[in-house]
Amino acid sequence: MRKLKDNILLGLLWFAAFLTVAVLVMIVGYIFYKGIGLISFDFIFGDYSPSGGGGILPMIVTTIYTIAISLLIATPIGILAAVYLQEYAKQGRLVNTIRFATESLTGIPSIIYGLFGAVFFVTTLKLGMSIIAASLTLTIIVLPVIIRTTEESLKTVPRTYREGSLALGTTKLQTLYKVILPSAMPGILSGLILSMGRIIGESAAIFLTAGTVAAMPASIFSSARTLTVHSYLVTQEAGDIELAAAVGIVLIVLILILNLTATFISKKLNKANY
Amino acid sequence: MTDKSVNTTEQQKKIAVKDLNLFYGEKQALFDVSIDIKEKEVTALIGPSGCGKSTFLRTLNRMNDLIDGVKINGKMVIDGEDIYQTNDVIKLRTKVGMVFQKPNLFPMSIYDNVAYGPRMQGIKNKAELNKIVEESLRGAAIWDEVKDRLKSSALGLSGGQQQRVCIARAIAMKPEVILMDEPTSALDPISTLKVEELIASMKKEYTIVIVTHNMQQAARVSDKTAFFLNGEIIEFDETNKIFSMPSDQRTEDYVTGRFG
Amino acid sequence: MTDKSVNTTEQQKKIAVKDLNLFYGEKQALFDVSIDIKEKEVTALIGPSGCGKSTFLRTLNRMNDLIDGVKINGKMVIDGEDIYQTNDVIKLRTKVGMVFQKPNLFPMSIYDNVAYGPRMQGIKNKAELNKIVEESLRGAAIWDEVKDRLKSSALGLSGGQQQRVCIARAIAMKPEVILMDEPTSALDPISTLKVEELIASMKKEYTIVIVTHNMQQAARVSDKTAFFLNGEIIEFDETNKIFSMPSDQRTEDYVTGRFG
Amino acid sequence: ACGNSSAGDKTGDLEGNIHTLAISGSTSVGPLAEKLAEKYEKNNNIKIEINQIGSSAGITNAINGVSEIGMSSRELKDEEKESLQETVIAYDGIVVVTHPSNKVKNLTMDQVKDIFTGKVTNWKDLGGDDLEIVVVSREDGSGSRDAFQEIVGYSSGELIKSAIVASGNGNIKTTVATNKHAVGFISFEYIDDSVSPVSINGVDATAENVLNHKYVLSRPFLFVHVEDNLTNEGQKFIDYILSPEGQAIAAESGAIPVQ
Amino acid sequence: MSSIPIKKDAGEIGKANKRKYLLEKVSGRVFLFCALLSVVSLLLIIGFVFYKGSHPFIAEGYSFIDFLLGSDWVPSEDKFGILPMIVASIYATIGALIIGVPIGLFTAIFLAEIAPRSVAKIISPAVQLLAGIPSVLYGVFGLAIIVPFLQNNLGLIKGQSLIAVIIVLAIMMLPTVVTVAETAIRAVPKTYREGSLALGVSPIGTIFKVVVPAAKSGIMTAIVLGMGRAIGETMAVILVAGNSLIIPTSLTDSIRPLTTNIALEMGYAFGTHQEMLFATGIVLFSFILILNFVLARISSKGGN
Ligand SMILES: Nc1ncnc2c1ncn2[C@@H]1O[C@H](COP(=O)(O)OP(=O)(O)OP(=O)(O)O)[C@@H](O)[C@H]1O
Ligand SMILES: Nc1ncnc2c1ncn2[C@@H]1O[C@H](COP(=O)(O)OP(=O)(O)OP(=O)(O)O)[C@@H](O)[C@H]1O
Ligand SMILES: [Mg+2]
Ligand SMILES: [Mg+2]
Ligand SMILES: O=P([O-])([O-])[O-]
Repeated sequence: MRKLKDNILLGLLWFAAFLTVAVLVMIVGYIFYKGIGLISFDFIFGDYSPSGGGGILPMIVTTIYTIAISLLIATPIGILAAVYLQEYAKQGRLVNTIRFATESLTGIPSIIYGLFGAVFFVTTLKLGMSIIAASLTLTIIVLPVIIRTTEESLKTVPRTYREGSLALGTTKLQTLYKVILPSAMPGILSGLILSMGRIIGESAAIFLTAGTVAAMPASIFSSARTLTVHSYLVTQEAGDIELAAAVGIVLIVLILILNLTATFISKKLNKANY
Repeated sequence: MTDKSVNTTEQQKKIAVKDLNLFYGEKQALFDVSIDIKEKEVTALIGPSGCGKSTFLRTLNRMNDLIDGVKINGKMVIDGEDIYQTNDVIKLRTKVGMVFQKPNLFPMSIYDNVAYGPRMQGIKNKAELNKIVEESLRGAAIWDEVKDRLKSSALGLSGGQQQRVCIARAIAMKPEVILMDEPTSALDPISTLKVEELIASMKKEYTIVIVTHNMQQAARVSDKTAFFLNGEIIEFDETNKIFSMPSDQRTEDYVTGRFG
Repeated sequence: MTDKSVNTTEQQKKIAVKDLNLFYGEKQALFDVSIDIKEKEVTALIGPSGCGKSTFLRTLNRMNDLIDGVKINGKMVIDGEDIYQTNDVIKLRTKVGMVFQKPNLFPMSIYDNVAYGPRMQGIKNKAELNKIVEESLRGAAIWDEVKDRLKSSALGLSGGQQQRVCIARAIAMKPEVILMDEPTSALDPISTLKVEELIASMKKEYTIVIVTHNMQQAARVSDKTAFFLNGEIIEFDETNKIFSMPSDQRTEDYVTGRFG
Repeated sequence: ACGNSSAGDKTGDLEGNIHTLAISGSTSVGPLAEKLAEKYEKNNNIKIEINQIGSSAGITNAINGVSEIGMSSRELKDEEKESLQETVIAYDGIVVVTHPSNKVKNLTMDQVKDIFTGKVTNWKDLGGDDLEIVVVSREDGSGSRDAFQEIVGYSSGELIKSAIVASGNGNIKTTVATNKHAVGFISFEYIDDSVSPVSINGVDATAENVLNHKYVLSRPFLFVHVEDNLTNEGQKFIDYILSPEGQAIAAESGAIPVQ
Repeated sequence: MSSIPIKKDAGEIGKANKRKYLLEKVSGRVFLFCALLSVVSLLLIIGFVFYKGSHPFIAEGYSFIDFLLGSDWVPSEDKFGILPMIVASIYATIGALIIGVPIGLFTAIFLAEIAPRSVAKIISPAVQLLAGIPSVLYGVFGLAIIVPFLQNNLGLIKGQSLIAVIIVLAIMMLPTVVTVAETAIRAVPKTYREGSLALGVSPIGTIFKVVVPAAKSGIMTAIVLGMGRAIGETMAVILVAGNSLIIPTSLTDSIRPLTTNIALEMGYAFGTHQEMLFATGIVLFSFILILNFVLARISSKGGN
């Protein structure tokens, strides 16, 4: 009886896992199947031309810009905020409010961030449609992600490290940057990876704040088009599925590279820490 | 300096605790604890689990400050200064070192672990640091075992070695008092023996307060023993006396293994 | 049934272990362990930390199967059946219950914890479950303390209560052997006492193997004692003998507190 | 949106003096404007940023100064006309398209209206196979849709409720190309083999027929700007578009020149 | 004379620590400031959306009730009713949860408890990677594969439908649900497993009766995050929903969820129309807050 039930459940578990893997393989497979024909050196490293042909280098550069700037701003703020919530704050109403705020931020659809960014950063702060406006908008989008994951990884740092350090007559701050942050680093990095994914995958919010200019950005105050926005436009306006898929391939590879780099760094850091 | 007889009785009183009460939120964990701890002696704290030994030990360097909702009243004087009246916890903790139950080395090299405290005090000079590290590791009777691997991870050491490096880390701060909370409970017999020998040799220079669950250990290493029960000190006396002819029935029950 | 003298010597041999070796990957943790455990006796396993007591205990219900890279050879026979030759681990574990060092109740109500095993055995009948739960809790000397809060969370109980509910949970499976790995090390003296009394009363019905660090406890509760050192059994004999006149010097050193 | 180029050390003065012309708006006008800009940038020391974010967003940007020029594929509303100047840079034809397998190749304007308002729901009533009609429309506010509805003669409220609403020409095209029930409308520029164009009242959808007013489904592509905001460079770009060279590029990319 | 250096010396030590304490205080403030920044951004966003979105109801005399319960959305004719979209959002979310949650949870359980370590080590990162794939690509996949598939195999006249949205959303939430739930299940103390196995309970029985219930709160988080993804998703949904303005009565009807309504028309909207899109945003936001709140309630109840 129990055995039969066990076997059925086991079967279901295998089935679900199979289904998940199958679906995911299908999606990636489809994107590669559709897009691989367009992939070439010129496609990836060529400049874009509106009259057909041309490459997507400007979009790749823009994508990297947005990732770099958003993370540059969001990472310190996010980590320090998490440090405050986890290490400094007396758990109470203020902390709960801040937690609630960050949690609610994760639940807001990105189109709403886009609208906000378009009015606040683009118009009110007069940044114009630009990489910087988009990056600031993205900063707000990923801030909660970074805060949450950092908090979680701070939680896993053994209390004994804190005690050991403080008992040596060090300050909280010293303990923090010498002992706690280094050992929380792998977790923090995985939060950053997640954030990168979110930034790369975003379209609605970027579209409304950075615009869609398909040219190499002169500076971070230029309007520009990220890879994801490009694949979005190509799908919606031109209906060119193959091109969208080809851009998708580049995106997937980019995500893969960034993930591997981060994992590598995290391993390195871990080794440095032993 | 190391000769006890030179000190007057007053000087010998390194730590004086009077009517100390401690509460975790509503719950009282220490009741009217009074005890005088003499300089350069080893004082053992024994008692059944949950009786407040660790709690008391941690009041001595104000580690309980880290726990939310802890309230303390009473008087605790170290070297004539009420440690709960000062704001300079850093100074207190530099003077009163601590070794924990489980070796809690940081995930760094052996060298960096021992140099950690001095560095945080602002010592940057390489030669000076080297000297401190070597002296401390020697003081903790671990130098010979680790001198060839100072730059490798401290976490690769055995439990007993780690615990001695922890002691070295504490010594490196040149403290006057060293608190130890069941420092050998996670160790194997051989390591335990080494740490015990170390404690015996360290009392020439340091005032040591040690919590232990192990009656034999208390008997072996300490000069004085305090028996805790339910947050109170039932008896505090020469170790010999506590183990051979305690004056309280409960102490006797405990040390003869009638409970716990 | 509960009268020992009725049993023949052969019947009394509940567990027979012969030349058992156990490896964690490359590292050998048990060396040629041989021991015969009699029915309805309490056997205590003592020895310094890391000597293999827990490892040995866990071979008795094949809990080590869960750890990757564990290799076992030798013979372990329970009730005439070599437990490493059968595939029915479930049956084995139903027969050989286990109580862990830290109370590990599930995050469910007290009732559900105790009823968990029987339910998973397919018992659905409400009345029958009620009966099992009550009997088991009574058997673990905890019924009176919890009978009014059976439906509330088990995690709200004190450590000692939790440990007794763990015992009840094990009893509910009507095992024949109960393994206990330092069952009182996380408990306060009063709870410890209760659990010890419980063990004493349980031996009328169960064969009990208990690991303990506490010499006094071993002396109080067990009939036989085995002294482990570095993965070997150094001495196995009547508890009285082990504590009063052990035949091995190392045993004597250990039980008199010369190390550990 | 002013490129305060900080990386001016290499190209020196040249880079530093480059004017950035910010244009944003209609996604229908966008591709044409990009092509014009590409050609224009080659011969002029200027950088033109074109953002395809929708007609109304472009108009808003033009009004509040985020962009120098807005692109619109719909007529300006009265309140917008108060603050904006408009220039017709080209015309765009709108084609009714169906699945290539659809036998219906010609419709009258009334039939088009009946289809989109749901009066006719089966292709067999229009001479096709016995297939239910699936209407595909653009989103409310789209320039293409506004123009199409106005010319065909129905309002947004009359559009059949079950109509698929697709955002963008490409989306309509993909939808129609993969559904043999479907009918939709797209810009001339997007026509290819994957869909079948339908002639209206017997008149084919060609640029020629638009120019000689035989084919009536068309609408203007507008550049709009606030009088005071237009720079010389902006004016020059508009002039270029209206020049024969600019209009030739427009014609090449599927739009209809303004004579 | 001699007392001066001593005094000075004492003063210096004090000063050194004083600087440390000061630094301590300042850094604490900096950390607090960073934490407050996230609150400020939330307030800014909420304030902004509410300001824009409430304008038509406060200043222009539109009725909020008609907005919520009206079933006509014709911006060019001044009709703003979002009932069809509310219904669509609810159906799509519930549907995606019904399909995505069990599959995701079972996959997570499989990866954490059943799969050999080597297999899990490949699949888990791959699944995580998929969480980073832009939603537009999921939409492309949906439009090019799922929509025609439904159309051809269910004999529909159009594949853009509630069911297509549900499938796409279920797929999109999988990586989130799997990853978070897997972590939660792995975090269940080994002692629970041992406790159950030692009672002679089978590994599968142990998983479903002890391990999964013990991971409940993490699993709830997985569901909440997955749901967030489902409700908030826009770009993929636009492509497969059909965006028709009807109240769906069957799985095969085209739908327009709240998010797509905003994304679809924002580029073309101005004046009241645009404000009404912000109002749609308010409804969406409230929707998410309520759901989060309810789920938090359920999970804390379950926890007791
Ligand atoms: N952070 C805390 N919050 C609340 N109560 C606590 C806390 N820490 C300890 N206690 C309680 O205070 C009492 C004394 O605890 P303490 O850790 O000092 O005991 P102990 O004598 O060190 O025991 P052990 O030998 O088990 O280490 C116990 O009842 C314990 O439950
Ligand atoms: N999972 C494991 N992998 C590798 N080695 C292990 C593992 N578990 C235990 N060991 C090693 O096996 C030896 C015996 O361990 P065991 O836990 O049986 O000791 P013990 O006698 O129960 O000690 P204690 O009194 O501290 O519980 C030790 O050296 C230990 O380090
Ligand atoms: Mg303690
Ligand atoms: Mg053990
Ligand atoms: O994008 P539109 O040209 O239809 O406004």
